[in-house]
Amino acid sequence: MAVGATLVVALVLAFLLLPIVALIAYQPIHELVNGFGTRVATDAVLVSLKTNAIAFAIMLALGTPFAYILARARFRGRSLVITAVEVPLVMPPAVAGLGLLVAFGRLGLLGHTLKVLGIDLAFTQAAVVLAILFVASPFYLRGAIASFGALDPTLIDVAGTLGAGPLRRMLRVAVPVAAGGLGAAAAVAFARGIGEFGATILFAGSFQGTTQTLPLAVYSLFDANLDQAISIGVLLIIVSAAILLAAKLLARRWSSSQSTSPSRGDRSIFASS
Amino acid sequence: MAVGATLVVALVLAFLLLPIVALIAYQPIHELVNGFGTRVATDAVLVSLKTNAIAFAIMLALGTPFAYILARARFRGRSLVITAVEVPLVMPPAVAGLGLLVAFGRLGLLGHTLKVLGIDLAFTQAAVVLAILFVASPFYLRGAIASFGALDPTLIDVAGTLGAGPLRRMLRVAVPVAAGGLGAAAAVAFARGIGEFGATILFAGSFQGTTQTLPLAVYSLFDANLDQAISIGVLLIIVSAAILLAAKLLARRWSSSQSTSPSRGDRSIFASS
Amino acid sequence: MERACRGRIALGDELWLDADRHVHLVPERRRVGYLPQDYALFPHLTVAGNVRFSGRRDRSDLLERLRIAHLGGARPAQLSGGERQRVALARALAREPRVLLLDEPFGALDAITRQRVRSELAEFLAGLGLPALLVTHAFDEAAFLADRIGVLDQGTLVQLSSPSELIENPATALVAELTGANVLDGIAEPSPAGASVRLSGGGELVSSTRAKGPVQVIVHPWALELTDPGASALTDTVLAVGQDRGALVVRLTRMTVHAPPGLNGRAALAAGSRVGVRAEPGSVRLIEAAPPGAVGGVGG
Amino acid sequence: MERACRGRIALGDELWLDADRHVHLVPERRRVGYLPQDYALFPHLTVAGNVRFSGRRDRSDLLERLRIAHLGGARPAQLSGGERQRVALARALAREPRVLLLDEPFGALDAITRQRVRSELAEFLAGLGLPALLVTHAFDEAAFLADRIGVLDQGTLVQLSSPSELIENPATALVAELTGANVLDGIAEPSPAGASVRLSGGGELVSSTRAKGPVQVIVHPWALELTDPGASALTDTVLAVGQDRGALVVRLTRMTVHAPPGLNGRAALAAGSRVGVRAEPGSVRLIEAAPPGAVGGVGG
Amino acid sequence: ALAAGCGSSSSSSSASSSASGTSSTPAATSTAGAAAGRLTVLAAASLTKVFPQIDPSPKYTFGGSGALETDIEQGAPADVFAAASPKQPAQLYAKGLVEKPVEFATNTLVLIVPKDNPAHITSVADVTKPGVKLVICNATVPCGDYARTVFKNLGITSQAMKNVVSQTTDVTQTVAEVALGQADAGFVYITDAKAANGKVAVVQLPPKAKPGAEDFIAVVKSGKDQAAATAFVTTVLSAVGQSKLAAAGFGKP
Ligand SMILES: Nc1ncnc2c1ncn2[C@@H]1O[C@H](COP(=O)(O)OP(=O)(O)OP(=O)(O)O)[C@@H](O)[C@H]1O
Ligand SMILES: Nc1ncnc2c1ncn2[C@@H]1O[C@H](COP(=O)(O)OP(=O)(O)OP(=O)(O)O)[C@@H](O)[C@H]1O
Ligand SMILES: [Mg+2]
Ligand SMILES: [Mg+2]
Repeated sequence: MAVGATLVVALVLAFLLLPIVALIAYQPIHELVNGFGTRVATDAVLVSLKTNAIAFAIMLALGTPFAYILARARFRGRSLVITAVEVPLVMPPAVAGLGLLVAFGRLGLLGHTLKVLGIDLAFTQAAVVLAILFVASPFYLRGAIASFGALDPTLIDVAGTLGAGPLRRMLRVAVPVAAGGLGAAAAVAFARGIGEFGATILFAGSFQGTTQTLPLAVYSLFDANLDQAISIGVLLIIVSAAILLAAKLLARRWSSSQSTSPSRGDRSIFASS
Repeated sequence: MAVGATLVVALVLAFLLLPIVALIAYQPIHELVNGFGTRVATDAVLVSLKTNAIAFAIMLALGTPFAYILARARFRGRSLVITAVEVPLVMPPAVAGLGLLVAFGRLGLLGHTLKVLGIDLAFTQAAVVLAILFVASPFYLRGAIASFGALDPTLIDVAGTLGAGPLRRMLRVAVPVAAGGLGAAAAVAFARGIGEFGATILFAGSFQGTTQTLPLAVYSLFDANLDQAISIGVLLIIVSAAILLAAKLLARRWSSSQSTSPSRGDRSIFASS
Repeated sequence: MERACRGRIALGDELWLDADRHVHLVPERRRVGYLPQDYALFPHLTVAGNVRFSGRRDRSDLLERLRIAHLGGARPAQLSGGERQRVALARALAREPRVLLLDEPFGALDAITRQRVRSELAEFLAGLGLPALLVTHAFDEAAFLADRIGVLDQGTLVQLSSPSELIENPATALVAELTGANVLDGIAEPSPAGASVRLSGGGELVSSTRAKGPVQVIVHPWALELTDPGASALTDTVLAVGQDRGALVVRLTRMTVHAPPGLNGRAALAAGSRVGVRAEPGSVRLIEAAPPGAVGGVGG
Repeated sequence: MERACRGRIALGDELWLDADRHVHLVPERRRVGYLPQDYALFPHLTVAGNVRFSGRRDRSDLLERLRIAHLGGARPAQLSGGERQRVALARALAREPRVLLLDEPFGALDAITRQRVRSELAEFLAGLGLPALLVTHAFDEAAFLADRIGVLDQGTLVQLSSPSELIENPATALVAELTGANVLDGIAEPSPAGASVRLSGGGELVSSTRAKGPVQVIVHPWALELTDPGASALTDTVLAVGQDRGALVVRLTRMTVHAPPGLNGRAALAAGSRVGVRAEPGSVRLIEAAPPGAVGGVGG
Repeated sequence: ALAAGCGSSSSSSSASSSASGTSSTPAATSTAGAAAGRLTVLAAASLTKVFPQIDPSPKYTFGGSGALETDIEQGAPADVFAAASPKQPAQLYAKGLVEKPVEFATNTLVLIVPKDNPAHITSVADVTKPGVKLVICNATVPCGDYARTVFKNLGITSQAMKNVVSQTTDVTQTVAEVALGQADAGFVYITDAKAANGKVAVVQLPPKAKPGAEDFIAVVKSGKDQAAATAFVTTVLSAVGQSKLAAAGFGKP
């Protein structure tokens, strides 16, 4: 089995890493790095970071209580609601973009309402944020519901007996205790959001400096300048892997500050009695 | 809080469901259903089901032992390997497709090797399968590593003392006990795979009946017949939601057959002594 | 104002628990100090943070009284079981409760720690003057800590009395068993002294209680005496001999007998040897046998 | 061929455990019957499936001997704690092991179930003739089941002897405490009868052991007697009075005393009243006090 | 070559014969022909509807001309290649992969607006009105290149580019944005506008601004059935073929 095990691990790793290695090796390293500094690239990095940060903040702010409520509430149709959260997961990005267009576009279901409210999403960064939210947040919601569901309910009950109201129970107990699972779910959602292409280009368009995120920049450069497109693709991988890794290290430091050696023994009772 | 909670749930649900509702409501229901029966649609359903089924089988067959080994082994660089599994998560599909091309394409890193071996992936269903594998399997691997990691190691140790070798310990104990978490991870990976577009079109092309999956069919119909494109998009949503729901019901039946009433009491000792 | 209540919750007994939860746990306005079964300390907060949770003030006075002041900065994962228990108690007391609810406060502790912590808690509660409700499976724990013990069987309160009353006058066989008594089935015949009981496995015991018909015989191991097989109307076979506290614990097929340490020469009590058993009629209690099909099981 | 070993693993003690694991658990070829601490039944298999795991044959004979034949089709989640323990035992025995390793087999059980299952296991093991190694925190459990008990402190075997030897001649204060003894600090002065010990909290006890200098006094609660405060060289204050088995458990500030049930009129032993304590010199054992800084803690 | 492949593939949008299943073209007609011996035709997306009307029997793959060019270079199975421009067939001919290309039709760039025309655009000059949301293709895609030529020809480059809110990677996205009303106007081929099923209105460009687009067809050398491939080309060039093309909005070669 040891040989078989090594083989399986090597095979899977090779398959997952080879495309990344090939992208990095595609052009001389100095050209790769040059590509990072172009105007398209820097504009796209800024747009990507900004829109993803906003979408991420909204996702956390609304998605966290949503998941908390769903995980703890027991009501008829609960599992239907959870399936509703999962359906956007299966939509290909282009269909998601179409869906957003026919729902929130100018001629969409809510188009008239939005117009009356003076809101025009067409080709704005707000549309990019909505697109990212729509494709990425189900990944967070699904994971967060599971994490909150796995929480020891006694912790929440005890917080109640200690006088904490529902909001405080969520923010001061449930969220910090479930932080590990929430973080993992948020990381997957972040990954999905930062790479989002299909829904964004349909719903928000692609305009450098406004709506052109990193993936859109990669795409728009495919024809004109493949080397640069690959550069930006690699940049995207580096940026997001760095963010993921940083988040992971922060989480590890945080959790290790929580539990060190398994126990301290009971010596103190002796010492003080 | 009750009002706030209802509001949050309603808002999030509305946002997630409105695009789906809008897609379904976009055209009269009979035209929607007509679209399901066209040749493009049926061809694409078949291609999608076949390629996803194969990719899914490979993912389970190789990914499961991979995740099991990674979850249990403790070696230097283990967390680097896990990060390597996560990096493909952040790649936008188009970049993933590009990576696959420069890695496994005719002119890619392995192109010559594959040619010598008589393997030509270009425009074959095998290429579609690889594309789906590359974008979807990291979702499975990540979840499966976590599920196996959460397993009570005593169960595996006990199986060892009962004479089970490593393979039997995995297949007869670890997999069935971790089935819940593995199922959830597989569901997300399935969702990602069935909706996969960008990597497939770059790496495998879009040939009806061969490599044109449902998402590619939707895209190909955008300018020729938007109504039909939306029809197929809705069909895709229905097919995959049905598969997800069926899997969920199966899992629930399975798990409820495992644990019924919490305990039977100890009466039997009395009765027989 | 019960000081303690011995809870024995049979499975499937959701209503009592449900009702209990609704009364004690859910409403954050009720001033109940709750010490959950596994302490449920907030793992992300320090000891001081846990105790501070219910208010703004640092309760170093409480930490000191419970001798955990030096642990203020530690996280729950770093604490021993006994320390955890005291932190949970400090946290519950910081709420300034009107009543304490302790759910199996020693369930998660090993034997030595349990013994110490139990004494500490008894001492502390005595000094506190706060009514407390203790839920436990262990009779000795309840007897050690409580003024009054309520026994729940399948969700029904079968007896509520002082510890010694439970031992001396158990209302049901379950209660007797909880207190450590042997429970034997038999048929009672009235006799001048009370009743003579033919045990279902053979042999006879005499009780000073008057009874007739099917009964359950209740007799504590320390009220039984070992004799020569011929010297007693009740004989049994030795299964095993153990040691507990100052006594020998002799397990027979149908009952357990505590013998004085003087019998320590184990050879005389080798497994398989037959012994006689006798008891003072006054220490043999009889209760009517439960009708068939009645509640007889004991929840896990 | 030890029949049982009382394991007390101090925290941070990875080496012993590591070594233990490597010797007993990992290799699937060694024929060790392992009963893990929490039974670790395979949740996805039925009782019969669990027992069948190590071979192809249905072991209905084993199920019957352990009286779980009627549960063959049940899943572990449906079983009571005692039933689970027996299924785990059947599973381990189905492997046809040459030695049994039982890790705290009663740790997960409540008091009543524990008592029953313990007796059943003792009986079963006696009939099996298989060497067994039992790891437990509870002295009474070990004393009940084992021929020989090894005490581990911080990973070191401090004593390996019969249960009664552990009670009568504990090697360390920890061993004494495990057997339920009071441990008091004091300074010994040789006297004609042995030694007279000035206790650090005041008062004096006489021992038949010869000693001089700092000692630890070991005396069991059942070897102590309560007297009038004036009638004894050692006085203490009552903290609480409990009830256990046939005896009163009187907790004083420095020690615990078992009093005969005759003293049951609790008013005489109200918390706060002063009492005298005396003991037969022969039952007061002395051991040299551990040098400062030596291993003194007890793992959780 | 790889560069071209990746780039053009990105804009590939393929739809087979039956993809054009409007009410006038029942899906059943596309099933003709035995699967094994069917001719494989790679054709520009703009031909999606008309080619199956000319000959329903081949197996079609429609996509961006550049993408199809790369597909042929990469060894995709193909007998005939029909492109929306002379460039790609010429490049393949130069590499010896196809027979000499022949021009078989011309196409026309038009301005499309949503059916209800919210920005009230009636001529190409209106795209410079402030606030108009205009969508064009990337400069690297022929339709984007042509749109810029139109601006240059009319001398409105700077005003028009100010109104561009998105540059799509292919013409399908432009059609979708306008058809769903998200954009006020976009530049596509007349044949795309016709295919959009009445969801868009067409604004013709003045003749002087109109860039010409020529469609070329060629037999692929690696194809399995050269004779059938040549016969297909002949059918397209025949009177019947030409009339079908004209009906779909194509111009004469
Ligand atoms: N509100 C509830 N609804 C349904 N089932 C419940 C509810 N509360 C508890 N249970 C179930 O009832 C059973 C008894 O739970 P409970 O917590 O009362 O046990 P307990 O009597 O405290 O036992 P233990 O001694 O193990 O603590 C458990 O199987 C639990 O899952
Ligand atoms: N191989 C190992 N490497 C590192 N730490 C370990 C290892 N095995 C156990 N530990 C740690 O050592 C501590 C003692 O574990 P162990 O299972 O020996 O406890 P134990 O003595 O059986 O206690 P308990 O009475 O609770 O069962 C635990 O904190 C555990 O996490
Ligand atoms: Mg409980
Ligand atoms: Mg252990």
